[in-house]
Amino acid sequence: MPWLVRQLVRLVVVLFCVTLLTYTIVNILPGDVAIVILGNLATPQDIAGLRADLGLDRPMLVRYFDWLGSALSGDLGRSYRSGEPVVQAILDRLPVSLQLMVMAQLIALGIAIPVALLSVRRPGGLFDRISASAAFGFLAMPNFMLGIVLIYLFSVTFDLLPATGFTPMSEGLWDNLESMILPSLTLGLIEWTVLMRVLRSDLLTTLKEDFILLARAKGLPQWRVLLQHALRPSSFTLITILGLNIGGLIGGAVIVEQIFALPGVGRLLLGGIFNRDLILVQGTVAFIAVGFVVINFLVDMLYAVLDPRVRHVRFRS
Amino acid sequence: MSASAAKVAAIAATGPRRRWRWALALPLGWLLLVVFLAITADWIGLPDPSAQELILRRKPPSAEFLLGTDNLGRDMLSRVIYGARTSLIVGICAPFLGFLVGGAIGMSAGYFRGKVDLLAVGFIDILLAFPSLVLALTFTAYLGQSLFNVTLALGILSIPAAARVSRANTLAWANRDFVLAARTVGASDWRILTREILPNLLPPMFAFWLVAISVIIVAEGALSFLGLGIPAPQPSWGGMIADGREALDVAPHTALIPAAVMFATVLSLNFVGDMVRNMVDPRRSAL
Amino acid sequence: MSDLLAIQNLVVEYPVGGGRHVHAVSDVTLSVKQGETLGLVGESGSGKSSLARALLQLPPPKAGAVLFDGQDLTKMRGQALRAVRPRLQMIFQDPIASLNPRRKVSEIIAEPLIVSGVSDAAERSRRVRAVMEAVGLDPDLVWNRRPHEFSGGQCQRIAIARALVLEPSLIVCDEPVSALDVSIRAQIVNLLEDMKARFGLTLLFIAHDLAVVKSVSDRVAVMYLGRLCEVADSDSLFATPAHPYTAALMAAIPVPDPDVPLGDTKLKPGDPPSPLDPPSGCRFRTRCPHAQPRCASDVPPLRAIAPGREVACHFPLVA
Amino acid sequence: MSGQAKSQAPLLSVRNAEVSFSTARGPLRAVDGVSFDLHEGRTLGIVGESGSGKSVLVRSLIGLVGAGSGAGVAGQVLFEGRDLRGLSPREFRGVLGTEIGIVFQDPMTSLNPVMKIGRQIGEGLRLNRGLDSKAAARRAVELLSEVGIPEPERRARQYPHEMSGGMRQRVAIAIAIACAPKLLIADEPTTALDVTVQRQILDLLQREQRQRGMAMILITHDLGVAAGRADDIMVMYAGRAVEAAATREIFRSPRMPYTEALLRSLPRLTDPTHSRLSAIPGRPPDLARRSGGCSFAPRCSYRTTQCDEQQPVLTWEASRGYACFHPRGVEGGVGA
Amino acid sequence: MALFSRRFGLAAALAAAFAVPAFAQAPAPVRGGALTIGVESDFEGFDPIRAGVYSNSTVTAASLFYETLMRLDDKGNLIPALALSMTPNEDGSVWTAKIRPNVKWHDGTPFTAQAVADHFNRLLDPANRFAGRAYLAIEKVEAPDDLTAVFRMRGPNAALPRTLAQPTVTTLIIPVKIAQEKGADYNRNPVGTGPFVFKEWRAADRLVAERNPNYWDKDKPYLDRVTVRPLPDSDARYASLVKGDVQVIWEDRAENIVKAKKDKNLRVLQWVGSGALVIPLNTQREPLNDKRVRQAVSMALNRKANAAVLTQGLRPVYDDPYGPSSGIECKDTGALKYDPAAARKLIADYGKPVKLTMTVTASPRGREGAQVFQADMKKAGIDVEIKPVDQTQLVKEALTRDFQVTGWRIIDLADVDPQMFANFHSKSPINFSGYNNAEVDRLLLVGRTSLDENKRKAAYCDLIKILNDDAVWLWSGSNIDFAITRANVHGIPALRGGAVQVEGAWLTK
Repeated sequence: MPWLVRQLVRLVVVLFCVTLLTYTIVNILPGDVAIVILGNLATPQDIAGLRADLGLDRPMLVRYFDWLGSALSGDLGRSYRSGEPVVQAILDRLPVSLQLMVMAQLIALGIAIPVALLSVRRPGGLFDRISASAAFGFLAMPNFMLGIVLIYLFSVTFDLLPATGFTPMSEGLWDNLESMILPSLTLGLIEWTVLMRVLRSDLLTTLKEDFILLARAKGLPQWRVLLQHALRPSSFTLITILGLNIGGLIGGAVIVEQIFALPGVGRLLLGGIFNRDLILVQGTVAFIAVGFVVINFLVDMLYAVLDPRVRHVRFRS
Repeated sequence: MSASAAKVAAIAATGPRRRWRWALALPLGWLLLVVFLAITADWIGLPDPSAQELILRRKPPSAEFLLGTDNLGRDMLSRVIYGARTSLIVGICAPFLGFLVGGAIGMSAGYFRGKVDLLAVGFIDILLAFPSLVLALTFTAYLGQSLFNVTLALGILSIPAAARVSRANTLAWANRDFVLAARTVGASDWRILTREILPNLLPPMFAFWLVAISVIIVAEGALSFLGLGIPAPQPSWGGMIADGREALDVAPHTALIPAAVMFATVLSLNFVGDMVRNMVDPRRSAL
Repeated sequence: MSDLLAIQNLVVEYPVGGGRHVHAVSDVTLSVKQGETLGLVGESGSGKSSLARALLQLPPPKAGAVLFDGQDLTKMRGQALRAVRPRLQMIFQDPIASLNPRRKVSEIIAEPLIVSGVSDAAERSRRVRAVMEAVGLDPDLVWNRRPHEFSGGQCQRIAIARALVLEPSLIVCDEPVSALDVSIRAQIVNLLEDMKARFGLTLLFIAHDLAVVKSVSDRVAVMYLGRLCEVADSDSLFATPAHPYTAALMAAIPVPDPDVPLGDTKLKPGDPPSPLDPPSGCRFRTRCPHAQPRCASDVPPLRAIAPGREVACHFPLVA
Repeated sequence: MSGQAKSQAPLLSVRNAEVSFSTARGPLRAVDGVSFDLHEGRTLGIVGESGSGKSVLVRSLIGLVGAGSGAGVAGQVLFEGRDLRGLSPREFRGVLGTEIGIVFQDPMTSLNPVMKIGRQIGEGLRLNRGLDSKAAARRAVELLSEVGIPEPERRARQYPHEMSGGMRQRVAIAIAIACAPKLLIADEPTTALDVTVQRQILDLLQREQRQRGMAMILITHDLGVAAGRADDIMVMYAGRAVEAAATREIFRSPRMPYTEALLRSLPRLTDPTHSRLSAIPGRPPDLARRSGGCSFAPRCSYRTTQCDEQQPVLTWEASRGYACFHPRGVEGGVGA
Repeated sequence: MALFSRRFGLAAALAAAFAVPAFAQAPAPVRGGALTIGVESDFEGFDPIRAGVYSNSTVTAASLFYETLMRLDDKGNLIPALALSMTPNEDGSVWTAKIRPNVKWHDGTPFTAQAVADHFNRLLDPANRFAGRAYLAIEKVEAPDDLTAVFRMRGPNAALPRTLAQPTVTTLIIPVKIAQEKGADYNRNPVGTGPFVFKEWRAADRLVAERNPNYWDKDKPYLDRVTVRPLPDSDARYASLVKGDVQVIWEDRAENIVKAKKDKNLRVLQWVGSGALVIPLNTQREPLNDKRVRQAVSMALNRKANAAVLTQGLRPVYDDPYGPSSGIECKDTGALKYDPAAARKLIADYGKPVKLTMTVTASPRGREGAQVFQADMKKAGIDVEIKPVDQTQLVKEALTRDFQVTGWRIIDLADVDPQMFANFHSKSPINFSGYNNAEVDRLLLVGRTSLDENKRKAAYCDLIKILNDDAVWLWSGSNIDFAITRANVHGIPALRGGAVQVEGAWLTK
């Protein structure tokens, strides 16, 4: 399976570059973790001493390869700031981020697919134009604004959902879902716009294909033509965008996590950077990079499921 | 031949163009207005956008302050117009920067294929896998917050998308016979890239760029929210929304006015972008 | 007449992923004499287009030599190759795709002149006008227009003008009329014939339409699945096909005359094999009604059966 | 079957079919007042160049042009005496799925790339004939074998890209005939295929048509194909039917100068090498800028001022029709 | 001396009576229920060495598990906590604390004087680099027996009991032995003597504590469970309170406090502490090394009017950092009056154009303050460029004196000495204004060592006159902490140090 090998090489190279880049970047940021730990009352002597203790006075590359060595053996070290093992910190946050990401994408898809299907029934028609405007409206809505509007609407005014906070699944599935609906909605309501536009445009292309004509010539009703014949071959760009989004969302939902006080990876990363907690940032970034590459690997696999032509080329040795 | 049926259908799809014409006038007019005001802001007698009158903070729209005042008692109209300048500078320049770099990368990847492609795709992968937050924070923390740095950071973030678009389009165009024809007369790679492929790449890139502008304008707002946007007191739409958000119930206009302006602009950009995309649809230009 | 172009043992293969290769052209030797028109016939997958591109070094073939006026193009690189290119031009099947939609007609035709270093703008426009007139385009009407404003036939004229503007010795015409309508096709075929006479061109004329090939070619070569089947002068090839494939090809052409009965197909039923995995021995054997066991084991070499007549068959239809 | 009555009334009767599109450059009439009849069991060849409107015409008859594209469709279409244009969408789909089959030009694009062959064939059967999925699958395999595909069970489980072009077109034919239609429309069925394969596919179409007693509309730009397979031929030029007659008459004694010029411009194997082809000067008109006269007039060597000013209508002379003021081979036609 | 004993004596006597601070005529406490507190940020952890400084969010969480030796009631009186009493020697350089008997750590081991000694000695050990030690006037702590802890001071120190009574990272006593056994994990698994036992801390999400059944004060706590949730977005935090997801929030946005005051379902608690919001000027940098420029800046800034508008009158501005809780009241602070005309004159006098860079945190608060500062300065002809940076960078620039003007906050301490000494003494490593004035140094020493409360007050008042005239730091706001509770929450004491302490809190329906 040379394809699999290629993917692995890709993963390794990306990881190496991303972590090295992170290391460099966090190192050149002004201020360091010693100042953070010792606080605004520290003496310069103390700071120098702590830097030495933490090994921050050694050359950057030496430290990087040290980190890389232990990271390869599965040890991402302990946070300078909290002393918490980095792996543990990430694993604690990951379920939240994953759930947020999955629910947000499901919501986005749940809106995007029907809207796209309905709007290609009559391109340029009333529904199409209204849905396009709605999409651009949500696109223009900053999520920090949308989030607070949703909170006021759904939890303060209608008293339907909790305003903030996260309830783990272990404390009841419904409570868990309740706590995630608003944040996912905030992301999903913005995300669907892009997905809808992409799917709509691909659907329009597909609908010009002869096999759609043939399907109609078989006497299939419009909805059947759309769902069974047009949707699947039109979903490749959608899937690609989805893959990229998912990658971005693992660490990129900071604002939503902040507003809804969700303990996600984004806030962990943000805190890590503000604290100059190199070890934590490094581990998190590496993790996000792995997540990104792996998810896009899965997306590639999904292509094969959706499109037998890809399967054909790839899996027949 | 039956291909003709497809072609006719394609012409048909451009059919309601006359209806489009007035539908296009509105968004185009709005964009022109915004750009005009942003450029001439200094000369149209607006009050200083950073002049404060704290006593008059969060006043609703009135004859004196047409759009009311913000949280520090500054004239919203002036700030919205000066904010247009900031938001447009960031919105236009950042993706432009991204397109310059990403476009070049994507073009080389799509044209040369093979190892160049592998390198370019790897580079894009790295940029994508690298959390954009870290990048934005780094820029603003290390280089300082300024219009230029925010633009640069957002520009870098738009490289992967630009590279993807240009690579995909280059792949499509580089296989066309006219590229082969250029090579049969002995044109160099550089000449083919710049004279044969680039002109065909520009329209789809332009359409995409229009959409990217709206995305970046919103993204600048997110940076402002995290405190990483354009430094105060220079107004930007995103920053104004972020500032106004906390008084959503007592002075909703402080958030809603910039939000409405941003909405109208994003809507217009996308409409115009759609039009450009329709006009340059290869299916139609092949007619 | 001497050989202007000699293709020797040309091999073109390209990968399609999974470690597999398309055997597009396998060991083809062929020559084109100064001033003649060589027709190259074959169905899709026969490798005729691959052959054309390989001889123009776009990209260079995997193996073999391409002698143009005595120089081996496959050994040339960079500047040297670019210097020869103007003498070897190409016309493509899809006239619209072969013209850059974003450039003006005058720019498209002038492009080869710019590339080959004609720096005087006046000189360039003089030559562009001249060649436009030669192919039947009114320079004043077309000068500033773009390709999409023209029909397929007009576009093909523009493409021919572009090929001619450098005054080449050899033009490879890759299905130049296949995409054109019947009523336009004859115009372009006639134009090519006129241009050949006027500029003393040598043509390699590739097509799948035997009738068109017959009407323009002095000699015809037939390809099947990357190999040459038969090379002969036009009249004798069509009068008495020696290779069973040539015969089958001729039998398959629908004749525009309702009174001509549909004859025998001269083929075993079944589809052409894939160039990914061509049959052993004679590649036509899987569809050949005359196939013998020997055809599966031995590759039939291209051999002369009469003066100027070569065939690659163990059991040719003409002795 | 009350064959008597039906063999007299045409299976398909089209009157004044029109299709127009609105474009940036104004309205474009792609099909302009075409009428024809097709009787059970007959093959009508519709011949024309690209842009002549032959595909658009036929697709508009069965509702595949129009919906959603902003096209204007007019005229009367009677199928077995029923006006197709007056049917509800549901009724119309019923007719489409069961009574009319269609085969497109390029089997590469006319088959759904992501759906298994067997399902694509069985789909219409399940929907229109009410077969359950098992029965539909069984029937699909039978159909595959009928259209000459070896190992039909295995092929039914494959995707289109795993087959050769000829094979795919056989599948497309299997889909078209699955519900035993009375009318088969073949829209350039062999244009995308090699000549050697073209022969097999045309043979298959003809065989199926005869066995099932279907009527067939064969759309082609290749006069050779039409000559060998059609009973009658309708020649289209610039959206209009310019000549209609039995096949032999078209080829032996064309009335319309366009038909005549077209036939003459074909290169033939019997001609000697380097013989100059007789080309038709000029090119087809821009449909968005029709003149008031005969569309072919600018290219016609028999053109008179009448041709420029007046549009000839398709007139019938015995069993054949032509739209020309100066028909060939008719008394008073030439040089009148 | 007399002062201490008087105050302390009174406090000790009334200890029992004041154990529950009377919040008007509240109903009698009810046992049971769970309370959720929304705070601003996540917690640094609970090992002082690692945490360095506690944010007010962390203090809120830490005071669930830990306790101070003494406590202050809402009137400012000392009451016993882990210590039953604290007595000074003659000159106040040695303090002896009697430790409360029968107190146990949450793990069941007994709380002894040795633990007190260990706690403070660990913080004082330079090897541990505890940042706050610069503020501690303690030399070392000894434990002659299980119930006696002896504090040896660096010199006479009047303020120790009060200093130790305010919950901070130094005064909340942790079990050093357990902390050392657990190592790095202790930071996240606090064990203390306090009213609640640590149950769970899900980082960035919530910290859960349950009633300590073995708490030494048998009636308390009333609540069964307390959850502290970091809710960083202030609007979302407020919405959570209105919705009822949380019952108490810490808050500092005037908009929300004003709203809450009008909401009958909510109650606003506020506490005016010592300390202040300040704008330090770097006296070592051009052009601020010139007194005229500093004075001009001081006179150009319309502190009171700005605060009145921006905080909607919630946060009055004083002319010193002492605050009502410090007990220091100066008749004359020598503050320069708002006078942009005079400021312009001073700048003209200075002769060169003045351009300043103000380094602030990249937060809404920082941005707002900086813009107001900038606008005021502009009226006096001073150009200000705003440089937003993150907190870490701000601290670094302050410590390395790599700034001109910045925004800062002096935290609420029970006694002003540590802050004032650290910030203005010329030898202090964290005097980041680089201020050097022998008279100020002398006065600071008087304030630290004098046992005469009046002399101390006088010294601090003299000090503030010099500082104000020299315009070293500008006092831009008082240090007021706000919390908003649902109306059914009772028994939350003064928000000392910004901490919401719920040991005595209870819920009604």
